[in-house]
Amino acid sequence: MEMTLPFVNLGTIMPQIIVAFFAMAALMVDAFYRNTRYVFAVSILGLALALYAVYMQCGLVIPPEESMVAINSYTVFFNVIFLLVAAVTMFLSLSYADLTGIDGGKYYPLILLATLGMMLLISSRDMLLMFLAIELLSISSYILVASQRDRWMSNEAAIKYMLTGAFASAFLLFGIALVFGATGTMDFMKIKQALSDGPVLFHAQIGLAMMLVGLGFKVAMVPFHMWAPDVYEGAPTPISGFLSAGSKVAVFAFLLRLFADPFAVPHADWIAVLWWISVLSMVVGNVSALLQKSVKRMLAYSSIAHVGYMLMALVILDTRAMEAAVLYMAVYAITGLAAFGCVACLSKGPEERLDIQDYTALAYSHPVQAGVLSVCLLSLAGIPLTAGFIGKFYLFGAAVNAGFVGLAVIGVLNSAVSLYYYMGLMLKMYTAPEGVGEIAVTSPMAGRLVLIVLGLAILILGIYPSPVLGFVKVAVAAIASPVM
Amino acid sequence: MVEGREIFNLLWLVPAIPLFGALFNCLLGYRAGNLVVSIVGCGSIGLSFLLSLCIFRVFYGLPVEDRQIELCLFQWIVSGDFQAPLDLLLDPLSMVMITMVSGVSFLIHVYSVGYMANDKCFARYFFYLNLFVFFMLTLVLAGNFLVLYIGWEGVGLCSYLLISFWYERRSAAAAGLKAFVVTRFGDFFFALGIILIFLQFGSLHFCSVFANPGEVIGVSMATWIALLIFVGAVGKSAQVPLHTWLPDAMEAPTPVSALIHAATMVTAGVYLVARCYPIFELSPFSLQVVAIVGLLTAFISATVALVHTDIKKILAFSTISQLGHMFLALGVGAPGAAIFHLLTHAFAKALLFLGSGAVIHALNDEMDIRKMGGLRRYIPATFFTFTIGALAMSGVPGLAGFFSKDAILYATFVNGGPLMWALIVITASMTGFYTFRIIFVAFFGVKRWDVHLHAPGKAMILPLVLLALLAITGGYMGVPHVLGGSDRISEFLSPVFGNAEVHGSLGSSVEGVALAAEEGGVVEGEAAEGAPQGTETAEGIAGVWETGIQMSEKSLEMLLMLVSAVMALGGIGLAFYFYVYSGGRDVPTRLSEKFRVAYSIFTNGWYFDALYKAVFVDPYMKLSTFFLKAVDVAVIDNIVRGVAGSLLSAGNILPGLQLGVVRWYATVMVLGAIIIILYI
Amino acid sequence: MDVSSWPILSVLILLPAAGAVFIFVVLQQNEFLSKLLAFLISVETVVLAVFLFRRFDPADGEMQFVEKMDWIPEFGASYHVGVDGISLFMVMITTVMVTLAMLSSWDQKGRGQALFYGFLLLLEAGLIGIFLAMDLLLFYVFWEVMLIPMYFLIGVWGGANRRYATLKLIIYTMGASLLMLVAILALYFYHHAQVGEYTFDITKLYGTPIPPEVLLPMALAFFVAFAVKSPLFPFHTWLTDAHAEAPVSGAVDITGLLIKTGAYALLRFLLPLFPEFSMSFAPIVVAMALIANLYGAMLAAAQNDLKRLIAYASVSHVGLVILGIFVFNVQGIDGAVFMMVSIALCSGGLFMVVGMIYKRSGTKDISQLGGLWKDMPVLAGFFMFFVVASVGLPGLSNFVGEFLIFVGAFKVSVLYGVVAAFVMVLTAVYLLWMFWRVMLEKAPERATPWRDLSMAETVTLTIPAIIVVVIGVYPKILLDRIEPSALKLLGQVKKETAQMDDLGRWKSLRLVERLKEVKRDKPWR
Amino acid sequence: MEQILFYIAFTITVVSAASVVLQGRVMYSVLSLIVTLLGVAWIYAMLSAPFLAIVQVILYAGAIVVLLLFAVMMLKFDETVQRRLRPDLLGVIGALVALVFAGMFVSLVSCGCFEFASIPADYGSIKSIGSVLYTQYLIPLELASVLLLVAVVGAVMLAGRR
Amino acid sequence: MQAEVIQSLLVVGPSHFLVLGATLFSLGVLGFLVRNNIIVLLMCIELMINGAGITFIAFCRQMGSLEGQIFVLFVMVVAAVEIAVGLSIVVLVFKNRATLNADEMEVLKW
Repeated sequence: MEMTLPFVNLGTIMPQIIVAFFAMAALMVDAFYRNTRYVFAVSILGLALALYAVYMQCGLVIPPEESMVAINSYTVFFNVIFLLVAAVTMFLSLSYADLTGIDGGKYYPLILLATLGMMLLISSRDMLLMFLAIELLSISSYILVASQRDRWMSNEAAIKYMLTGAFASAFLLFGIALVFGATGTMDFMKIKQALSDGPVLFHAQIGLAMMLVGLGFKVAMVPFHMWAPDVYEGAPTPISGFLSAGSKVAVFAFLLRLFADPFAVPHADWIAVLWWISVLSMVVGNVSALLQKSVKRMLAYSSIAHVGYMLMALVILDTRAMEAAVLYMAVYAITGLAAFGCVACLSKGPEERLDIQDYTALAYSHPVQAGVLSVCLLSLAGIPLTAGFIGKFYLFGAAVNAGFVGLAVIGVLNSAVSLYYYMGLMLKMYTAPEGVGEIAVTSPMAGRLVLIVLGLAILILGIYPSPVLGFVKVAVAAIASPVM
Repeated sequence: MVEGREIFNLLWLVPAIPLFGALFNCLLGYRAGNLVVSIVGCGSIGLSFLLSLCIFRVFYGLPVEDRQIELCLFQWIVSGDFQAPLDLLLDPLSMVMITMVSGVSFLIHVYSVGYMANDKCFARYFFYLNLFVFFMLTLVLAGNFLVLYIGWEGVGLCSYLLISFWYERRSAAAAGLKAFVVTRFGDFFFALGIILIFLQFGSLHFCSVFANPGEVIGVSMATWIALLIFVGAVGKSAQVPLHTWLPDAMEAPTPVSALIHAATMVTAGVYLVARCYPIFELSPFSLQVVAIVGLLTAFISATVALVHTDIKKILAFSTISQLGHMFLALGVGAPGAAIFHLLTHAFAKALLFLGSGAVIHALNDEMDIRKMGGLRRYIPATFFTFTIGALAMSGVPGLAGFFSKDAILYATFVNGGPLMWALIVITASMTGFYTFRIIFVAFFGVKRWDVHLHAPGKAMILPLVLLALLAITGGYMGVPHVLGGSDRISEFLSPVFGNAEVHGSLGSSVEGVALAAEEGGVVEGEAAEGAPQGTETAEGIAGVWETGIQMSEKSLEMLLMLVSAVMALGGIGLAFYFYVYSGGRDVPTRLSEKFRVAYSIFTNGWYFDALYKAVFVDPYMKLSTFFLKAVDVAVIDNIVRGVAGSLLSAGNILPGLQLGVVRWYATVMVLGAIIIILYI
Repeated sequence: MDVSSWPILSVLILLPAAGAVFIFVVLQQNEFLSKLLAFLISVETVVLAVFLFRRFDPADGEMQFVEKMDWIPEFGASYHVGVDGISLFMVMITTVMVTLAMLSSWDQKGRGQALFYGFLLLLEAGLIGIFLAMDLLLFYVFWEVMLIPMYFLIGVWGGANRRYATLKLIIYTMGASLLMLVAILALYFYHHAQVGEYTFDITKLYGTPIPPEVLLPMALAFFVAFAVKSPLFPFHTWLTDAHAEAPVSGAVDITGLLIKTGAYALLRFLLPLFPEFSMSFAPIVVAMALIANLYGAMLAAAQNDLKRLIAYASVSHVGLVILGIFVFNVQGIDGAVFMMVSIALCSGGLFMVVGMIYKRSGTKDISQLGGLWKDMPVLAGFFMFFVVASVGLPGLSNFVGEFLIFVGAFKVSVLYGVVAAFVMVLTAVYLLWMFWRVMLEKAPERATPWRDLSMAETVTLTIPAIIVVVIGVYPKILLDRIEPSALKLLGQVKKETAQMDDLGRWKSLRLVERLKEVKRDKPWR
Repeated sequence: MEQILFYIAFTITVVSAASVVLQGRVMYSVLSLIVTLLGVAWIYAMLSAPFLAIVQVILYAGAIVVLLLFAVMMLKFDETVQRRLRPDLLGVIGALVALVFAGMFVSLVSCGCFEFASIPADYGSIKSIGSVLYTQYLIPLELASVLLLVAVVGAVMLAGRR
Repeated sequence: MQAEVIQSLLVVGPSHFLVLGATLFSLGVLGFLVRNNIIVLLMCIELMINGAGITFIAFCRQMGSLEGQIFVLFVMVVAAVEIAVGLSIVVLVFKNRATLNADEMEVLKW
C-alpha cells in the first residue's frame, strides 16, 4: 500500500490558515513582548488579511472531492460575518479588557482561534471536521468566558458553560456516531446520498436527534437554553456579544446547512419538533425577559427568543425561508453584538452597569451609547427602519408564503410582547434625570466609533437593504438544494 | 339709503350688523369701556332695526305675488347631492319677525344699558346679546332649513351663555346646562326632521320644499316630518313636556329673560311650525298633536303660575302658557293668529319682564313677590307700564292681547270643539288672575321690604314706555273684521300660509262634502282670497261645518269675544278679591289648605322636574358610571390587564425554572432529548 | 417653482425627519436651538402644506404629485407617495397641529426638551408618511415608526402612571398592527399567486381576488389594526390612559388626536383592498361605531379627569367618523374626512386649554377645579369656544362633519341616523357639564389669582379657533377637494361588489361558515 | 470464547462505570474510571481496533486520569458535604429522568439487526489508520493540533500565575 | 422463540457493543444528573464520550471502514483538551470559591 501525501489546495483554506497563523503569531508576540497592544494589532491584522483572503474566494467553487473545506457563497458570506464579528469584539474589548483584568495577551488570540472554529464549522464537509470545529469554538469560548479570572461571576459562568457544554458535546458525539452507523460515512454529501436512497434509517433519526441536542445547546434553543442567561450574564460583556453574535450564529448557520443539504430528506419528519422548539424558544425567551433586572440577562433571554425566530426558517426551509434566516442571522449578529457592545462601553469605573436601574437617564450622560443601544433595541424589537424589521419581515413573509400562518402569528405576537422590555429599557434611558445629572464619563474612542458604525449599519440596512439582500440570495443559492 | 329693490341686496346686513357688534364687543369690549360698548351694542341693533324698517317699507310696497325675496350668499355645505347654500328668504312672515325681533331687541338693549350698568362683565353681556340677535335674525331670515338650524342652535347657545351669565351662582350654571340640554333634546328631533326632509325632497330649500309638498310625500311621511319638527319646536318653545328649562332660565339677567325667554327665542318654535305649515297641513294628525300639546301647556303652566311666588317665574310660566296658546292656534289651523299672538305677546311680555326687572333692580335683586308690596307709590312709572302690560296680557278688550287671543279662541271654538274652547277660556281667565296677582301683591298692599330703593333710570323707563305703547296699539294691526277692522296682519301673512285662517281639521274626519267645502270657502271671506285652494283644504274646511253650527259667523265671533273678555276680567276680579278685597281673611292660604293635593301639584310644577330627575338624569349618571366601572374597567380593561398581567407573572415564574444548578440544566436537556427522540 | 422637478411630498416627509435626526445627533444638549429648529421646521412644513394645497387640482380625484421609485426591488416594495383629496387635508392638519403642539409646550420645563422636540418632529414625519404612502410596506413602516416617538413622549415626559399607559399602548397598537403585517404579507403573496408579480403597491393590489376562507382573517387583521388605532369601541381603553398620562402641556394629546390615522387607513386601505369584506361587514362595523359613539359620550360624563373626559369625547367622535366611512355614500365619507380634520382642531383646542389649566393649577381633576372663569376669562372664552365647537354648533367645523355623517347614515338606514344623531344630546350634556364644573360657580379660595393667558398662549389658541370658524363657515374649501376622491373611492368599492347579491349583509355569516369548512390539511401550519 | 470475553469485559466496564457514578469519594471514582477505560480498551481490541486500544490505554487511562488524579489530590476540598448522593428533589428528578433516558436509549440504539462485515487482515493496524489519517484527514489533524494549542493557552491563561 | 433469544445473546454481534456503548453513555448521563462534584461530573462526561467511542468502533467494525477509528482518535484528543481546560477552570474556581460543589455555583440564576 502506497502512501502518497495528498495534494492540499492551500488556497481553499487560506483564510483559515491566516487566522490560525496570526493567532499563533499573536501568542508569540505576547510571549516575547508582553504588550497587549501589539497582540491586539497583530490579531486585527490577521483578521484583516483573512478578510482579504475571503474576499479573494468570492465566486470560487471547490468540488467536494478536493477538500473537506467547502467554499461557496454561503461560506464566504458567513466567513465575512465571523471575521467582522471577531474584529468588532476585539475593538469593544480594547478598554474593557484593561479595565476588568483580562489577560489580553491570550484573550485576543483565543478570539481568533474561536473564529477559526466558526469558519471551519460553516465550511466543513465532514462530520469529523465539524465536530472538531465545534469543539475548537466551544473550548475557546469556555476559556474566554473564564478570562476575568478574579470575578466570581465569570468563574461561575465558565464552569457552568464548560460542564453543560461538554455534556452537550457528548450528545453531539453520540449522535454523530449513530448517523455514521446508519449511513456508513462521515461525508455530508454521502450522507445525503445514503439518506435519499432508501427509507430514512431509524438510527439516523435518533442520531439526528442527538445532534440536535448538541447543536441546539450551542444555539441555546429551548429546552437546551438554560445555560445561556447565566453564561451571558457572567461572561465578560464583549464575550457575551461574541457568543450571541458569533458562536450562536455560526452554529445556527451550520444547522441550517445541515437541514438544507445532508438532512433534507428527513426534514419533513422534523417539522413538528422544530415547530414546537421554535415556538417555545420565542415564548420562553420573550416572557422570561419581561421582568429581568439585569440588562445582560435580559439580552440573553432575548437572544433565546431570536433563536426561536430563526428556527421558524428551519421549520419552513424553502429558499425564501433560508434567505430570511441568513438575513436574520446577519442582522442579529450586528445587532446583538452592538447591544452587548453598548453595555460593555458603559462601565462606570470598575463595575459594569448591569442593573436596569443604572440606565436611568443614560441618554443625558452617554448620548452615543444610549443612542446606539436604542437603535439596537429597536432593531431587536423589529421596528421599521432598522435592520431587525427587514429581517423579521422577510422571515414572517416566508412563513406566510409557505402557509405557516400560525407560526407567523405567534411570531408577531411575540414581537409585540418583546416590545415591552426593549422599550422599557429605552424609556429608562431617556427618562430625564432628577436634579443634577450624572457627569458624562468619557468612554474609549475606539469602542464608541465601532458602536456608531454598527448603529449606522443597522439603520442603513433597515432603510435600504437591497444590496445585502442581493448577497443573501447568492449565499443561499449555494446551499438551497434542488430537493426542496 | 338704497331705494327700491336694491335694498333687498342689503338684507344680509340685518343679521350681520349685530354680528359685527358682537365681534367688536367680544374682541375689544374689555378695553373699550362701558360707554363704547353700549353704543356699539345698542347702535348695531338700532341700525339693524332701521334697516329692517326700510326694507319693510319697500317690501310692503311690493305686489303680493312678489313678496318673496331670496338672497343667496354663497354655497355652504355641498356634498354629492346634498346642497345647503347660505341663503336668506324674505317673505311676509320673516319680514314681520325681523322687524319685531330687531325692534324689541333694540328696546331691550337700551334697557340693559341701565340695568347692567354696574356689572363687571358689561362687555361680555353685550357680546352675548348682540350675538343672540344675530342668530335670531339668521333664524328668521333663513332661506333653507340648515341656515335656520344655524340660528336655531345659535340662539340656544346664547340663551345658555346668558342664563349662566352670573356664573358664580350654582343655580345659574345648572339652569344654563338644563336649558341647553333640554332644548338640544328637541333639536335632535328637529335635526332628524331636517335630514328626513332632505331625503324626501332632495333639497332643504324652503321654496322648493313648500312649493308642493303634497306631491312629494304622503300623509304618513308628512306626519313623521311634522312631528319631528314639532318636537324641536316644543323644546325651543318650552312646551310640555320639555318646558322645564324655561322657569329655571330666569337665572339670567332680567332683560335677557325679556328678550330671549319671552319675546323672541322661545317663539322660534312657533315661527318654525308656522314656517313649515305646508307640511303640517298635510297631516291632520300632527296638527291635532300640536293643538293638544299647546292646550295642555297653556293649561298646566297657567295653573303653576297661579301659585308661584317668584315674580320672574310667574312670568316664565305665563310665557309658557302663552306659547301654548300660540301652538294651539297653529294646531287649530290659525297660523296667522299664532303669529299675531306672537307679536302682541312679545310686546306685552317684554314689557312685563322689563317691568319686573325694574322692580327687582329697585329692590336689590329681590324676586319673591311676598317680600314686595306697596311698590305702586315708590316706582309709579314702572307700575303703570307694568299694569298696561298685564292688561294686554290678560286680554282685556282694547289692548293688544285681546285681539290676538280672541282670534285664537275663535279658531279653537270653530276647529277644536267646545271642550278645547272651554279649557282655553279657563286658562285665559287664569291668565288674568296670575298677572294681576303680581300687581296686587307687589304693587298694592303694605310694604314688606326694607332696602334702599334704586329707582330705575331713564334708559330703563324709556323702553318701558315704548313697549307699553306697543302693547296698547299692537293689537290694532289685527282687528278682526267683526269689529270693523281689516285684520291686516293676517292679510299680510296670507301668502305664506296660503289658504290660511280658520280651516284646520281638528277632531274631524278629512272626508268632507264638496258642497260644504265650497260653502266654507266662500264664508272664509277675503282673507283667503287669491290663494289657491287645494282639495284637501277644502275637505278640512268641510269638517268645520260638519259640526253643524248654524249660528251666523259674525254673531258667533262676537259672542265668543264677549265670553273671553268676561272671563279675563273675571280672573282679574278674582285676583282683586283674593289679594286686595279680602284683606285679612287670607283666602289663598285657606284655599291652598283645602286643595292640598292640587296646590302641591301646582307649586311643584306638576312634578316634571322630579320626574325627569328620576327617569333621565339619575339613570343616565348611574348608567355612565356603571359602564365605566362595569364595562370599561371591569371587562375591557381587565382583559387587557389580564393578558398583560398573566404575561408578566409568567415573566416572573418562567425564569424561576432557571435554578442556577448545572444538574438541573442537564436534566432539562435530557428531558428534551427524551421527548424529541420519542417523538421521532 | 416647478412641481414636477421638485418632490414636495418627499420634502414634507423628510424635512421633519431630517430635523429630528439633526436634533438627536447634533443639538441634543442645546435645548433652545433645538426648540427653535423644530419650530421653524414645523412652520416650514405648514408652508409647504399650504403650497401643496394651492397646487392641488380640486377637480381630480386621482393621486397627485405622485413620486415613485424602487425601494427594495427584491420585495417589490417601492417608495411610492401621492396625495389625493382625502390625504391632503390630513397632511395639512398634521402640520398645523404639530406646530401648535410645539407652541403649546414652548415653556415646558425640565431636562430633555431637545429630545422632546426631536420626537415631535419624528412623529410628524411618521404621520405625514402614513398619509402619503401608496405602498403597503412603506405605509406599514411609517405606521410603526410613528408609534415610537409617541411611546417616548408619553413614557418619558408623561404623568405618574405612564408606565401602565405605555404598556397598554404597546400591547394594543403593536399587537394589532403586527397582525396586520401578517395580513399584508398574505395579501402580497396572494397577489403574486394571482398575478405573478411581487408588489406592495396598493394601486396594483386593489382588487386582488382572495379566496373567501382567507379573506376573513386577513381583512379582520387589517380592520382590527385600524380599529385599535382609531380607536373603535372595544379597543379604546388604551387611548384614554395614553391621554391621561401624556405630558401635561397637551402637546402630545394634540398629535395624539392624529391617531385618526386609523380612520384614514380604513378609507385608504381596508375599503378598496377588501371591498367585499367592507360591504358585508358594514353592519357590524356600524354597530361598533354607533356603540362607540354613544358609549364614549356616556363614559365621558362619568369622568373626573379632564383629559380622560376629552379622550372619551374623541372616542365618541371617532365612532361617528367610522360610521360615516361605513355607510358608503359620498356624504358619509365627506363628513368623515371633514370630521377628522375638525376633531383634531376642536379636541386639540380643548387639550391645549386643559394643558394651560394644568400649568396653573397642577391638576386635571375636575373636582379640584371650578370657578376658573373669574381669574381667566380669556381662557374660559376659548374653552367655551372649543366646547361649543365640539358640541357641534352650526357655523363651526364639527357641525359640518357631523351633519353630513348623519345624512349619510340616514340614507342607509333610519336607525343608524337616529342613533348617531342622538349623540348630539349626550355631547352637549357632558361637555357643558364639564365646562360648568371647571369654569363656573365660585372658585375655592386661592392666595393669588391665576394668571390669564399670555400673549403666546392666546395666539396658540387663536389659530385653531380661526380655522374652526373658517372651515365651519366655508367648508367648501375642503369638501370640493374631498369629494372627487371620495367618489373615486366609492366607485372602486362599488365596482368590486357589484356582483354581490342584495343580501350582502348576510354574506358575512356565510363567509364564516365557509371558513369553518376549510379543513386543516397542514396541522402544523 | 468470544462471548465469554465480551461478557466479562461488559461486566467489568459497566460495573466500574457504575462505580464511577456511585462512589462516594472522588478518589474512588477516579480509580473506577481507570478500570472502565481499560475495559473500553479491551472492547476496542475485541472490535479489531488494536491501535485505538493502545491509545486508549496510554492517552486516556494514562494522561487524562493522571490529570484528574492530580486535580483531586491538589485541590484539598472538603468532601464530607457531598460524599453521599443526597436524595434531594433535583437528584430524584434527575435520577428518574436519567433512568428513563437510559431505558429508552439502550433499547432504541440496540434494536435493528446488524452483522459484522468481513474485514481485511490489516484492518485497524497502525499503518492503515495512519495512511487514512495523514491523507484524507490531514486538515482535521492540523485542527487537532490547534485544539491542543488552545488547551495549553487556556491552562496558562486560567491556572497560570499572573 | 426462546432459542432465538439465547442465540442472539450467545452470538456476539454489533448490537451487543451498541448496548454497551449506550449503557456507558446512560450511566454517564445518570452520573451527571445526580452528582454534584465538578470533577465527578467531568468523569461522567468521559464515560459518555467512551460510550460514544464504543458505538463508533462497533459501527466501524460492522461496516469495515476505518473512518470511525480515526474519529475516535480525534475524540480522544478532544477529550483530553476538554479535561485540560475543564480542570484549569476548576482550579480557577477552586481558588476563588474554595469548593468543588457544582450545586453551590448558583449565584447566577433566574
